[in-house]
Amino acid sequence: MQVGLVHYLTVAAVLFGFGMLCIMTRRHAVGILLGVELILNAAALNFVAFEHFISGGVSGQIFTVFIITLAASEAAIALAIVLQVYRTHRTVMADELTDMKN
Amino acid sequence: MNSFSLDNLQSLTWFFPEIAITVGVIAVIIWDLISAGLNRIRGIVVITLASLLTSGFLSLAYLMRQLAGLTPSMSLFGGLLAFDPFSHLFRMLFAFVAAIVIVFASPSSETGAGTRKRRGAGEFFTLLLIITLGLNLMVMSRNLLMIYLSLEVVSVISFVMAGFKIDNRKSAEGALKYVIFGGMASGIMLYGMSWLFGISQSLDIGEIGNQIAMATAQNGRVPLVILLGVVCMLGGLGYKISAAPFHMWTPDVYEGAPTSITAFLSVGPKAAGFAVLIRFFEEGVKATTHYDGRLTPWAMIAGLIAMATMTVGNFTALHQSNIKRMLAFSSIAHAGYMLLGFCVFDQQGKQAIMFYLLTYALMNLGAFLVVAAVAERNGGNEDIATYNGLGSRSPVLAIMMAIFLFSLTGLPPFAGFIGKFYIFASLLHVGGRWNWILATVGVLNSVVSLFYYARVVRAMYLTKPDDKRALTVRVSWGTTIVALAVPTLALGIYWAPIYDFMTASLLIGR
Amino acid sequence: MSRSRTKYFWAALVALVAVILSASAWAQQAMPPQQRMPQGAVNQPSARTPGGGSGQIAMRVDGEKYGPVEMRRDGKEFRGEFWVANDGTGPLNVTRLALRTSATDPRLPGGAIVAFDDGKTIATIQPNAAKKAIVRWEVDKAGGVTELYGHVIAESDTSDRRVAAMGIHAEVELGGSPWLFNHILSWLTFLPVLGMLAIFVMYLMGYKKDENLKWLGVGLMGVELILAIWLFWAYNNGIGRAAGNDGFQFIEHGVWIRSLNVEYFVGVDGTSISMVLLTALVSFVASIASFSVKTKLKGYWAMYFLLVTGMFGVFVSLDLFLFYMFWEIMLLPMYFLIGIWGGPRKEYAAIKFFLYTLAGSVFMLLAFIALYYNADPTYLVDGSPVLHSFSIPELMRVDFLGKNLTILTMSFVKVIWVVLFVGFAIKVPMFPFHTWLPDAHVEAPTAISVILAGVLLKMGTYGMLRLNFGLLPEATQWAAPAIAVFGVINILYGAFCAMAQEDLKRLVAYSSVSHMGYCLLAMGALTPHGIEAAIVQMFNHGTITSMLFTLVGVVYDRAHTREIGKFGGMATEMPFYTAFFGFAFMASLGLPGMSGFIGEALTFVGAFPVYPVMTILAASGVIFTAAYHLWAMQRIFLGKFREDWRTSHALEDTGGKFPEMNFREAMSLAPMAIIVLVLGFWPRPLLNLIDTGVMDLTALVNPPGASQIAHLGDMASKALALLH
Amino acid sequence: MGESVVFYLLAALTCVSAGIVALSRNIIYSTIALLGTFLGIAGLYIQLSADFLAAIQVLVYVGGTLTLILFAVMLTAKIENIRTSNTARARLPAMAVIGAMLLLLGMVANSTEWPIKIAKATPSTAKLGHAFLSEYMLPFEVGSVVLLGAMIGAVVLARRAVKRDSERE
Repeated sequence: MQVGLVHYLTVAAVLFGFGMLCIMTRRHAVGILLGVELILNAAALNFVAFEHFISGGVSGQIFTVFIITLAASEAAIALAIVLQVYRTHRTVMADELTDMKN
Repeated sequence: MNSFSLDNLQSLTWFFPEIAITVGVIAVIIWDLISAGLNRIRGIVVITLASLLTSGFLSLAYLMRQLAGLTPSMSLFGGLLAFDPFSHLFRMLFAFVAAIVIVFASPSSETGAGTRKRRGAGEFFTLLLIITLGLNLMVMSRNLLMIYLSLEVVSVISFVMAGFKIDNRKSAEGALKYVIFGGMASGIMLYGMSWLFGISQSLDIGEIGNQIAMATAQNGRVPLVILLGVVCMLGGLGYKISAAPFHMWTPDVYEGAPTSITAFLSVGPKAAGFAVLIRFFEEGVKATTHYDGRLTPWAMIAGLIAMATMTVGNFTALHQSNIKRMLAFSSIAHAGYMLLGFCVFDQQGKQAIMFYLLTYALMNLGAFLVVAAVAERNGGNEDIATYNGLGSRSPVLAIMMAIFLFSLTGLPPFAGFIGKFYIFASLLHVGGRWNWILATVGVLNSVVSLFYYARVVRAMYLTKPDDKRALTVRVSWGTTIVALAVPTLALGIYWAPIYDFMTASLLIGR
Repeated sequence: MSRSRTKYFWAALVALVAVILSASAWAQQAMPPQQRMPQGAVNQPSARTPGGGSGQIAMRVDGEKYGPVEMRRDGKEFRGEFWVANDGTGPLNVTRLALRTSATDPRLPGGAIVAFDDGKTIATIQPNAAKKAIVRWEVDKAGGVTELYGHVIAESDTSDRRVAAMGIHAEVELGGSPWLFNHILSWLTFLPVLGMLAIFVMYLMGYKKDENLKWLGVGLMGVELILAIWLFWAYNNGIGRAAGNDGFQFIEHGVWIRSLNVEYFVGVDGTSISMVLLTALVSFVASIASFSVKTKLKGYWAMYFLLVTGMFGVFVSLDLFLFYMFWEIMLLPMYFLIGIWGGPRKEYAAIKFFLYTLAGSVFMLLAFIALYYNADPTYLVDGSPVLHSFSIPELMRVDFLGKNLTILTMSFVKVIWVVLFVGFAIKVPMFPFHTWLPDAHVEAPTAISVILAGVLLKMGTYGMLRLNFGLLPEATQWAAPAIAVFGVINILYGAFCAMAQEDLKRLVAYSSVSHMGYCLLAMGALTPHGIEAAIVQMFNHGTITSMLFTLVGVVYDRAHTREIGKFGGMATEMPFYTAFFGFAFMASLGLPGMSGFIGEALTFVGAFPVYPVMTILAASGVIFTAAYHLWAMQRIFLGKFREDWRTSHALEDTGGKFPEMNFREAMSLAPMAIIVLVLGFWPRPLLNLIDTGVMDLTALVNPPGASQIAHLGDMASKALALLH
Repeated sequence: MGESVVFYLLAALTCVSAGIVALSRNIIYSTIALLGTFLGIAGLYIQLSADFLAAIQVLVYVGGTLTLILFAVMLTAKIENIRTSNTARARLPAMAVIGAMLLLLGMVANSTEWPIKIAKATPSTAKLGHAFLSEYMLPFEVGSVVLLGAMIGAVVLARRAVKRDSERE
């Protein structure tokens, strides 16, 4: 079977699914952030695949470049915050951070 | 594409508000490095205020030019950004909000500017300016890439701002939750964008709109893939306006962040989120309430989100004891009211949202300012119990707070009532069963909201103070509070000029 | 906050107001003119034929687009002129220039005519030319009407058949001081706000002698009362709807928010005039009763003034938006007045009152918006055309039933009617929405109880008459039996509850519930007598219940308790007080010769032909009413005086004796007592005042059959005459 | 045919390592597995004729982001309980939800008629370079603003911690 668009979309969808699973089930803050990275990669793969198979041009790839860049900067901030949290709470388990409750 | 689409160089002429802010950013960084002592902080405040005011007035100038018909609406940078009255109006609002927050933040110790060593002040104001730049870009974006980028500018900096307090458990915790939710929301939004890109082969939202309209006309209904893409995008934007079910970060972040940042986050990004939402649904989805006599999925989804947002916000706010947290939930509820206006997808709804945003900016900033002033004198304690007897301890502050709270409730003769009135009027103007249900839920919610706003009023006036000493407030804060309360009252009595001005300006240019 | 800083705030405030005002002015200047089109306005016609061009009609006064034409007095006649212009490219034939009125719907008082300056009502106008038109009004032919608000319309034969309108306005100067008397309703409404501002200024200037504020309060309320009495004197009770101006007098009418078609529109007619009088009276009396308030006086009086403004505003406003604003404005001061200066459970009572009323009124707001969007196209007072309107007289003309609208698949008129009714019923308060009332009354300070019972409750019934009856007469007919049923329930339930009360104030509160039931029953009958009875009962209950609450306050000030069981034999202690109390109670239970009787008797007369069974039930309520009144009186005043009072803590200052009523307290009771007595024997002035209004209202909700029409006026006045 | 095989291998690498990221009980394994995902996607990018992207995917993600994440893990995890460092909760309901979501996504992807026009696989680096300096100039600049902001932000968040002890005195 010829590898086509749908194959790539499927890979991206699986990545997206695993990413969501991470976010929904993980307790470790970094674990959740790994899930976010997976989702971002899923979206990026989608963009490149769509560009390759459908639209042509460069806009899809450009978008992906920005996704990668911003993911990196976001990760930097996120990890700095994780360290802050670890310093103040001595834990990074998301469900143990309960200073503020309704 | 637009007939007035300027290339990169030509666009610079119409990009001065943003350039002013960028120059401000650089100037603040340099000044922060070369000066010391009190001069450092003074200089920084002056530079930031100057760049914001320049930005605001330039936007006003552009707006006046456009209203006078001297400059047409056009696209900048080859179609990436829109240059239309709609964006000018929002840019003015952002300049105003950011300027207020700067006045607010400069003597505050939470941000570092008010401490003895003034550590972190330079960074604080730099970041505030960068967020404002991001907000400006958000409201101008008419391209998925620019929407994503500008949203990310705002998000990334907001994460930092939320965690700005040194070694503060709540601040760090709030920031972490913010980052997690923010990352997830932008991821989901990107995923949705990629589907939209796939179906329309373009990042330009106008082009996407054409494709969606075509596909809808062909199928007789909205194709599933488009629905999926748009719903995913709603996730990202809903997170920015803290609409349910993407609101979970809001209370923690608002409670943990420095109060000035809370005030900013509750107004600026929310307004920008609404601007993007409106522009995307008008240009990119071409949404209407009814199609072929049936309710469109857009009206359905937006209505459901609006109802959920209001209800969650109001009912959770009922049993909060921390005032910042309570106001956080109230800001969620207000996003819900504004979404009601969004549900009708027409000019009147837009006007209602815009007017509501203005009044909301006034009263919410004011309320947070009072919170900051009271908390500062109570050693950072933000409990509602600290408001006991405020009416006798600081009459002016208490009256202003009462004005803001009643305005937030939506009682005449305060501006909040007029905002709500326009929202409900826009719903009933379109009419139909769904809108009547939405309006009914809306007014019920507004009754519920009285409970928790009145709790603060009760604490201020009906409860005896625990501490009888007078509570003083800095002159700069006091003046700002009054400056926000006066229009809150005045706009409730005579709002015609402002409303008409907004009506004239709320054109999304193509 | 320190004094010097307060000065900064004051300065900031003034500066800001100035900035905002100038910015608004500037913003309006800067706006391109076409953007100023009112919401829903009929747009400029684009129907220009491609060939020769066509005319486009426009009206201007002194070069301005918006009127109204201010007519000037010239001997016996008012005269005003304006221009009919042609803004189009071709010639314009004005086919008719006329006043906007008709025989069946007389919007204007008689005696007005309009024509072009050549005396004709048709004309041909060339492009970019204008023709002068002159409007005249002979006051003598107007049948006593002293003002005129209306429109001149001009029709043209252009393809779009556009009708242009120009507002006209003429007013006889009243009392030699038009700045005061021609704006009497605005003065009545906003004078208290000035008092509030005065208090604010005093606060800023550091004025400390708060006790003197009561003189400001009494003085201001006295001025209000004098103005109201002048209003009563100047009100022409012969003017009904048919006489023009929709039967309203002392109208002030101007555009407030053009983009929303909201107008500042106030006026009084037979329905509202008595309520305005009552408000002035009760707020004067309550201001005297307020002397017993000793704490936070600046706040108290500021809130009191705001409350008075809200009350007047509700009764005079003729624009739904304005009405709603005033309706809600009242809530805030009431919340604070009960919550700060109230009794032990004040917070609970205050928030309960607030929430009940707000819950009713937010739905009312939706109803108002729905009415607005379903109104017919009309003109604002300045002649600008609008698609929708908030104006109550305009909405009264709209046939909502005939539009066959639905809300959530239910009939529009019924839903709106029910929503409005519930909103007002909460205020009345009607069973089952009454539970806020006893709490609010018991906790509120005396003066506020007086206002609450004397005026606020009447807003509910007034709202029903003005809006439910006025705007949705068909739905009123549909629901009339239900109103009556609720009225009877109120009467009986209130009376039974009152019997069970130990707290004197609670007893009076429940008696209010019972008495307001008479209004509902009378209203539900839809007969002229019924509606008249409702208004009379509203007025009388206002006066009587004010007395009752003042009296309760008097004894509470002395004994610090209101428990009926703790008293006894008070007649010997305070004979003068006992006399007053007996008088008020007799009036309240409806003893003939006092005004309470008139209301009840009229109610029965009005309701009996329509609801015989219910009326009999209600009449049996009179027995219970008498029972609890007399029983309470007996327990308090007769029997043996309890000697433990002699040593009670409450009477320490007076050596164990109950001091007799003082002059101030007597003064706060005397006006009401006189009115109760006078109206009891000679209700003619009150009835005269409201007769025409009642007839107009009856004609709306109870349209006579074809055979009756010719005799309606005669028959009704005969019927009324029988009563008086 | 060879291309297909390569695709399936890469897809398998990507998905399996993503699965490990999502399901492993050890945070270190999860993090390392992310490397596989990133590399797999880089490979897929090459297949999609996005060679430049593949390069920066490796450079930025593997070289930058992943290293950062590893640092964060090392600095925050307690080494003694590393085996159970990455516990999860409510996995079953989440899997059910996500399964349903994936089904929906698959259905949509399959049922939509994509207007496919396969272009020749050409290197795109030069085109990207041109685009960045013409059409996408502004996003490029905005991207640099984000990076500036992130840099300042990271400094703000980190510096405070370092200086905290000396400030206390």
